[in-house]
Amino acid sequence: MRYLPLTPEDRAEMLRVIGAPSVDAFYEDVPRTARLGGKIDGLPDHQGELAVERHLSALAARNQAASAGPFFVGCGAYKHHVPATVDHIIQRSEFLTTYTPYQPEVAQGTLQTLFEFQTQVAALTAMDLANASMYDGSTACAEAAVMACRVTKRKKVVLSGGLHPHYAAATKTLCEAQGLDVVQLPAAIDGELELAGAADGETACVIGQSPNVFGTVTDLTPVSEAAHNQGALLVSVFTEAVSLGLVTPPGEMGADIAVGEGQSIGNPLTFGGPYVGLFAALQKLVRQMPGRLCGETVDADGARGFVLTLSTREQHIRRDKATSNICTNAGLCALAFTAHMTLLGEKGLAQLATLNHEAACDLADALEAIDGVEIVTPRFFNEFAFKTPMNAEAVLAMLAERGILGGVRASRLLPDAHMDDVIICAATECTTETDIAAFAGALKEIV
Amino acid sequence: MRYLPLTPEDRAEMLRVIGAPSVDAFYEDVPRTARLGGKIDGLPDHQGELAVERHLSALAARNQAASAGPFFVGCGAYKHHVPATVDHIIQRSEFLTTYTPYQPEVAQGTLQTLFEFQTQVAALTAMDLANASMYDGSTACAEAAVMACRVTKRKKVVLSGGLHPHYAAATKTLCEAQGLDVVQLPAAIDGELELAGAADGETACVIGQSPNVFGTVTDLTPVSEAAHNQGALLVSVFTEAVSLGLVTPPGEMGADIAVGEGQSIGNPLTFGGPYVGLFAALQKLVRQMPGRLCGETVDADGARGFVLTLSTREQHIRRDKATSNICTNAGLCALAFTAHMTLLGEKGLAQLATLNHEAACDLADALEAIDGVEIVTPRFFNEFAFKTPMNAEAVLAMLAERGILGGVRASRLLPDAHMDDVIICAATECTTETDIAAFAGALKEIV
Amino acid sequence: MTMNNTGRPTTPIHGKAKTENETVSGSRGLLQREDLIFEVGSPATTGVDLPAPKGRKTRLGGVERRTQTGLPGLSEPQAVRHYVRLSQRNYAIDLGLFPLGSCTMKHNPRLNEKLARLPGFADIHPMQPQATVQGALQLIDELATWLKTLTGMPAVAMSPKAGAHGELCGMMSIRAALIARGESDVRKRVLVPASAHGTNPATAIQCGFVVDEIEANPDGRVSMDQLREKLSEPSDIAGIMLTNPNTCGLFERDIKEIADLIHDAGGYFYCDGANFNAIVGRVRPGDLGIDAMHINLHKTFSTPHGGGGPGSGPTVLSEALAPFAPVPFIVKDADGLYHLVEEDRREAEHSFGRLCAFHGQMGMFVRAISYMLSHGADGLKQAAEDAVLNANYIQARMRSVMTAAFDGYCMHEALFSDAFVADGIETIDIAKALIDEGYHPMTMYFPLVVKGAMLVEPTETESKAELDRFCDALEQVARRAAAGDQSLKQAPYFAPMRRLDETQAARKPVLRWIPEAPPALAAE
Amino acid sequence: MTMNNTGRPTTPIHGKAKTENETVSGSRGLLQREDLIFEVGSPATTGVDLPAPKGRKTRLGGVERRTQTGLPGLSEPQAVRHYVRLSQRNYAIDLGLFPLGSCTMKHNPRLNEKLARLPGFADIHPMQPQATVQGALQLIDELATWLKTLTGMPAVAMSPKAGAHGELCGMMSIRAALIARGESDVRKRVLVPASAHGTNPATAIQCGFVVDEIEANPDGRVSMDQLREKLSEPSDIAGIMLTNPNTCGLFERDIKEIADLIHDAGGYFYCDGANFNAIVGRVRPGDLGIDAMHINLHKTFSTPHGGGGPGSGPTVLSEALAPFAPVPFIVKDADGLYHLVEEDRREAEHSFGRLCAFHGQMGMFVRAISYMLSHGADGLKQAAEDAVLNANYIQARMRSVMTAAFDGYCMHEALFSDAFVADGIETIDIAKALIDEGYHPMTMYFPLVVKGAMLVEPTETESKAELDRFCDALEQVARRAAAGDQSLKQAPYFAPMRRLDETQAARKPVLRWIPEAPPALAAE
Ligand SMILES: Cc1ncc(COP(=O)(O)O)c(C=O)c1O
Ligand SMILES: Cc1ncc(COP(=O)(O)O)c(C=O)c1O
Repeated sequence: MRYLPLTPEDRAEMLRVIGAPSVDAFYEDVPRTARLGGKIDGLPDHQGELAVERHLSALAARNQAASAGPFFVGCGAYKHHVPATVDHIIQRSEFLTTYTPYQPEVAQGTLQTLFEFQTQVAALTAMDLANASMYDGSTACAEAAVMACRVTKRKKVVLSGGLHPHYAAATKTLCEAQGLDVVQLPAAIDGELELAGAADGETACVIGQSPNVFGTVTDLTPVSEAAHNQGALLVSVFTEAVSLGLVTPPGEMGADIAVGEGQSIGNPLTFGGPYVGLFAALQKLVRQMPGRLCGETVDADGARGFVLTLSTREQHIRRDKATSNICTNAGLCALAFTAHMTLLGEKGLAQLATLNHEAACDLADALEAIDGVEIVTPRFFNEFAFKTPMNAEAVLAMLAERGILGGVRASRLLPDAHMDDVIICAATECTTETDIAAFAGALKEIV
Repeated sequence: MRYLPLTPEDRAEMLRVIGAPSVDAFYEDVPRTARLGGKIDGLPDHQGELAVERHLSALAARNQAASAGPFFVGCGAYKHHVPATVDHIIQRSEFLTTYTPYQPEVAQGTLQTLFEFQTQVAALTAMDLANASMYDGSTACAEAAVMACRVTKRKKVVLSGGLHPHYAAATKTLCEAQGLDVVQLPAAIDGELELAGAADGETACVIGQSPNVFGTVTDLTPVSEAAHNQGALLVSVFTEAVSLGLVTPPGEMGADIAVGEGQSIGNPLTFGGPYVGLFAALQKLVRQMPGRLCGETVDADGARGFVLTLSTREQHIRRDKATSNICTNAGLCALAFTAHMTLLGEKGLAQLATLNHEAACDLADALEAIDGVEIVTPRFFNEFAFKTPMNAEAVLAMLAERGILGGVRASRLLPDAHMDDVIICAATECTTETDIAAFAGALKEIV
Repeated sequence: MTMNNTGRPTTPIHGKAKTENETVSGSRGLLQREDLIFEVGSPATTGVDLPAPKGRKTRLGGVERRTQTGLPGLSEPQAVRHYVRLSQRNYAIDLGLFPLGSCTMKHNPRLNEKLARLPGFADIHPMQPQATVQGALQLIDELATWLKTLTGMPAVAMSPKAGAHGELCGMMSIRAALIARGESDVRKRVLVPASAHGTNPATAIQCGFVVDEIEANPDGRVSMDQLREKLSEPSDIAGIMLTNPNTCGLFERDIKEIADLIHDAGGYFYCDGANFNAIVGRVRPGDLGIDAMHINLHKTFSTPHGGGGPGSGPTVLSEALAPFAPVPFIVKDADGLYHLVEEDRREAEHSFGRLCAFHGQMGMFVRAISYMLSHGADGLKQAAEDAVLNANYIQARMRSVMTAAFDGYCMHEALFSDAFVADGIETIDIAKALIDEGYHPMTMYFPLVVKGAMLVEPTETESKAELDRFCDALEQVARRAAAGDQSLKQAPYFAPMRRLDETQAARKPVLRWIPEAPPALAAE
Repeated sequence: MTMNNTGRPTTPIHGKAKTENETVSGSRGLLQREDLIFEVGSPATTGVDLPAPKGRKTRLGGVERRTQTGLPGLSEPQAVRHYVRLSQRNYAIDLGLFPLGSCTMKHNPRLNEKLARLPGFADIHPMQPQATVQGALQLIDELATWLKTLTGMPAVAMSPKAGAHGELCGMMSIRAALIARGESDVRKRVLVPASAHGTNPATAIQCGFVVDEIEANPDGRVSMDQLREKLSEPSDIAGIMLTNPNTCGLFERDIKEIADLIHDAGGYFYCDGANFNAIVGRVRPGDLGIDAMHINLHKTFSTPHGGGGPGSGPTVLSEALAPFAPVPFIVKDADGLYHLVEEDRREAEHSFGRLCAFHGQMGMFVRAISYMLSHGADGLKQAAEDAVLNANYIQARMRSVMTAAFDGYCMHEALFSDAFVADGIETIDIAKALIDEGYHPMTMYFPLVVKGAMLVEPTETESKAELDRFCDALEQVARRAAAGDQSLKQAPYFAPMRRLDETQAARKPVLRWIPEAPPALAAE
């Protein structure tokens, strides 16, 4: 077996040194009745690279890749171009095959990039500081909710009607397990500001999203003011990190905690994961933050270096007193994020964001021109919802038959919202005028 | 422009330091009449990654990849599976973006792998030693011919009728330029032994190939004996390096110089290049060898290390007295070769060679069963020639229409050999039983 | 796994050993100096070329960014160098043995990286029509089948994003089961051995349980007496969280009895599967009475650890817990097509809900199935045996110079205490000295039940030669530690950096770059 | 480019500076010891898994291998480590400035690596039906168009595999032209400046010409007086091989006159285009009277140098030489389809024949066209100007401490002599000291026309900050050299190895591994 260096001779010699008759000796503590003789059945024996590659390539061939045709699917994951350099960097053995940087003297590569990542995320969100990543945007959102409850010592969490339904669900799951109350405002395309009225004296935090799941961008400043008046926090969510180049960021709207999905920068779609959760907060909340933090220090020679710090918040030190149970996070995806962001810089991100917005505007123009089609998102960045005269599921199926992936039906995310005729679609820098023409043309035929 | 780090401010500041009014000052030696104003026209301006990728992907999509269907094309380049590890290794920045190892203190990575490569090539060919690579098999063959003339101080080179016609042509080109006489024996499927009779007192070397271009394997021992009796050398050629795992290697047949193509081990087809020329010889000929040689030595601390050596043979030292004009060779392809060979080892190579041979035997069985089809290669490794009742070009075209790449027509390589009905086809470890069935089935329909 | 679990960060002896002959460039031979991107680049430049925007009027309704990020953009050559240079300051599996106990740092095959990048996997969207991702759904289903077969469990939840997330999944399932039994308010006590990984108690708390710690026996296993005692009044027992093989590298030989006791007490048995690598193919957790167990694909099944993730923690469930599994999950229809169940209703009416967005760590799934297919049933079993053999070999070779924490054979990792170490020398000094010898240290100060613990897990992908080289180095460092060699206290000497000051980092945290850090940004 | 052209290999001062505190493992911190594969692995093992052969009877007719290779097979984890460890003993562009004069070591974009690996390029066979490779033929045709346009030349031969191979192509074309004129037997003399790269004279000889060396002027250019003199009796003149910009980093300002003189003498003008990077977009060789010029795609157009290749040397040809171009070449038919001319007959009746198998370095073509499209006409010109600006900046900054070989501006590389260096210190000591500062040395002892030459080519992909850091380091090393600092003679101190003994390597060559080298294998 190509991955196993020991030879039969090695094994015999090692058993001799150990003084064990055979490897079975090592398994003597296994209850007799539970010991397996021979191999586990129902599974094939080992195979060479070529065979494995053939099988998995065949499976891959049964999926329609985003680049294979006109593509407009969004709702929390976005098709962007990632520079080839980024993939080269994350495949460096020294980044790919190392562990969490517990031994800083031989992990400065990982640590310095984390420090740069934290700085980039803080700057993008316009917050004081950020952690070294969470699993993804949805789990970051859930952690933000419970953190807000710890900070405020309150138990009520209010979710906007535009928060990504998966984020809302993940948040409910975690909160309810901890005996916290979650109030979900009814699904609304342009309802983020309703959070302002929803905060009361029991409220730990209100959670709003901009751009929200329908693509609507909202200045949440009124919400943060209302929340703060009630002693509650604003958790500001985003699922499209590229929007931070153009749209008002959480820190400019008075957010206390900003969480979001970082996939759009540096990471491929990969059917939903692995992604990278971004988590930023105000300085004063730092000791309540979940996840790892990388900080600057010096070594014995006085040279600048970086280490993981404030770990007294974490499970491996504080165990049942920890702020979260997270251990492994999204290291390599964070590296991809920071590498792509390092190439973009402020200038590149602003330009990229503008291209995304213009592509979406062009798409909106093209779809609006079709009668029966109505854009229902009032203000948007690179994603919006539209109404079709037909059932959305049927429309998307017919588009798919034509090789066009036209977006997500609202009913898939919100089965109870009575939005069976609503499609949410996104455009990015990868969207060409031909793609838009193909989409509009096909949609016209269908409806 | 993403590859250019200088900012306009940098440029201005640097010109100031230099004391030059503008970059034009640096081009003052260019004859006025030849100076270009503005940009060269007829060429587009710079483009982003996405645009470049789209254009080249579109071109790539207009080629039929070997893995896309049943594939049997050989004749000097072979479709083999290369382990993913090999590509990872050659993409390491430290191997990919470094130069020829002129500064050994900071090039031990390259140098040690070259030393290992030389040892592997010598062992595979069963020769005393090998150099650090040539451009490809055909240029290695040409260099071997002129080297033989230097060694023997004779001017006549005899080429077998089974030598790959491109190798023969490259050899003629170089020899004739140097006023050497090249005798080409008539194309023959099983004619390597005719070299024995062709060597006379003027002959510097005879050049035979096994497996030859028709796939025929031949023990060239009688040829080397005859040549040596005449004071001539045997240059033994191979184009399929995998055959060395199963077929009699040059060193076992009394070859003085062994040259061949190394593509089959570690390197993709890539439409013919870059490949890696293998060049091995007897110890006593070392000072007449072309190309680079890596040798063992010690550093100031007495530690083992490696350096380029015997460079007094080379152009950069000996200029017009050099054994060859080669400078840049096939370094990274040699690294791919040695990395793949390091994974295979003797055991893996023998097994790989056997699988290739068995696939070819199965293919031969299937084609032989078709009436009108006749296998004309008497003894073969993984490639053989067969006669069809129809014109070979037509047959191949019809196969291609069915998505099957059935081999090479002899007439493409040997327009004058009156072999219009001969097809040369190869099978490897990548050839499946389904591929063979598809080929035989289609051929049956066609002829 | 975790470092310095004592919570006492290291403070180096400062300025004692300044490296002489400095260079002008700040580099030393091949080791390149590299500053922060903020010191290298400027916000005015960028390393990407994008078409110029058309400048059409926006539809943002004025919700626009007002402040600047000030983030630099590096040209591509600068960016490549930045990361390549930094990478060379990392230790990695590809450089040598990485004996972090409990982390299973094994070889990461490049085939898996290649396949995970096929457009058919890397370039598909989680919300595109399910008819257009049948290959992806089938792959997840195939992986699920492997996991269920290897563990002997009837169900598996695929969405957990790492081990700790899998723990959350398992404990949420238990909570849901208790709710279904109407006992969730009373059954809140979860037994957790003192040797448990920090994520176990942390997870229990995250799910609203209370943690009741059980001691370990002198032989490194759960104290059955104490367990019985804690179960004497079982009405409030929710369950137990036990790692097996446990964090001492030992198999809990009473595991079936433990399972029976817990079940009799009306509780459920959560098994932390982080150490599954030791027993794959030799025993199935399903035969041991386990109700839930997470599997770290990034340990047992070789998906790269990436310097801290991403991971993937599929969680197998017993018949008792299966109905409460989270959404989404995949169902194969009669017509052979696959579909996703995404809502906790109908087919998933008892599901405790959703753990995260979308369908789990697809990128890790591709790598894991590629690893499994490559090994096959035969190879996986051999891998487990070799992992255990390698650990026992190290234990046997080190016994004479170091203090093995327990007698007898170990499983996949060898645990030592600092008993053999002279006063004034600590486990961490041994760790840092190993760095000079070219090794990443073992897990230090964990598990807590052993003083100055050193937990060594070589994994099966080490050759005997590598093991011997490591043992020779460790042996000599151990002798120096036993002899009280004070030079250990300043190790490492040969690493890119000397020992780092964690105390200072925590006292005045600087968590982001700022031209010069205003005190405002140091945490109070 | 070439090192130590004096042919006097280095012999270090031995054992003077043994590095103290050795480790047990042989590694030092992150720098891992790594032995030869023959010492690591065994022939009995393999790192690949292949299906078992069926064992069917062979059709080899007994022509089978009798001896064993004895070559080891390393398991995949061992193999990966072997190469990753070794890689870290290399310097590379991705680590820092690589100022090898005449080598144009510029950034290698990863986009190009990605695109060259598309199955549509990497997985196509040179002999498959041309109808199935139209995209590949079009790509080669597009690249040819770029090259012809940038050089202003009417034709280009794409098959040469590197610069020297391109020289062969050009000189073969000249030879063929002379044959066509019936003058090949008389016209055998080729003028080659003393400053020429070694491949120029070597190539001339390979093509059966005789080399007649011309001196350089004090200003580093061809001596026109001597040129006229050599052309006074022109009947045997075949042509001239001239590098422009030349190997002193200067533009041959009399180039048009040189061309005229050669042409009047009945000869042809071969231009070595290795330094084309300096002038792309500023001047077209076609406007200078050149008949043939090779282009190193692996220099000017950024295809990676790979530690010694592969390269690619397309060679542009004038109207006079175009008919004699080698096969194969590509023709676009009326129907827009492309076909290959593979035989030197019909369409190619005057072709001098074939240089090598197949159609050239396709893998490099993809990378080069990707580079060109990315830069565009505007970017390529900017790149040339930045390359020249960077070189002049270094020259300007170093003038005060080093001896610039010539007055005035340089083109893409700055040349210094060792005049400023104290007795007993040599160019090579400066080179080795730069290694300690984290840099690959510049080209040493070339061109030969300058004593102790140091040729510095930064390329355009260096930032001003990197240039300044390099200049600061070089400045200090230069001052030490001027002051006669003897410690330079033992440099490098911080590299993975100390100075290596090239003399011993050449005296008793050990060119392959053998258990212990029998004297038989040391060359007499
Ligand atoms: C015993 C044990 N349990 C749980 C975990 C947590 O797994 P993860 O880091 O994937 O969340 C770890 C990982 O370090 C572990 O070692
Ligand atoms: C001036 C000059 N001419 C020719 C060559 C030879 O090019 P190649 O190494 O690609 O054969 C070189 C490369 O070093 C060179 O610098």
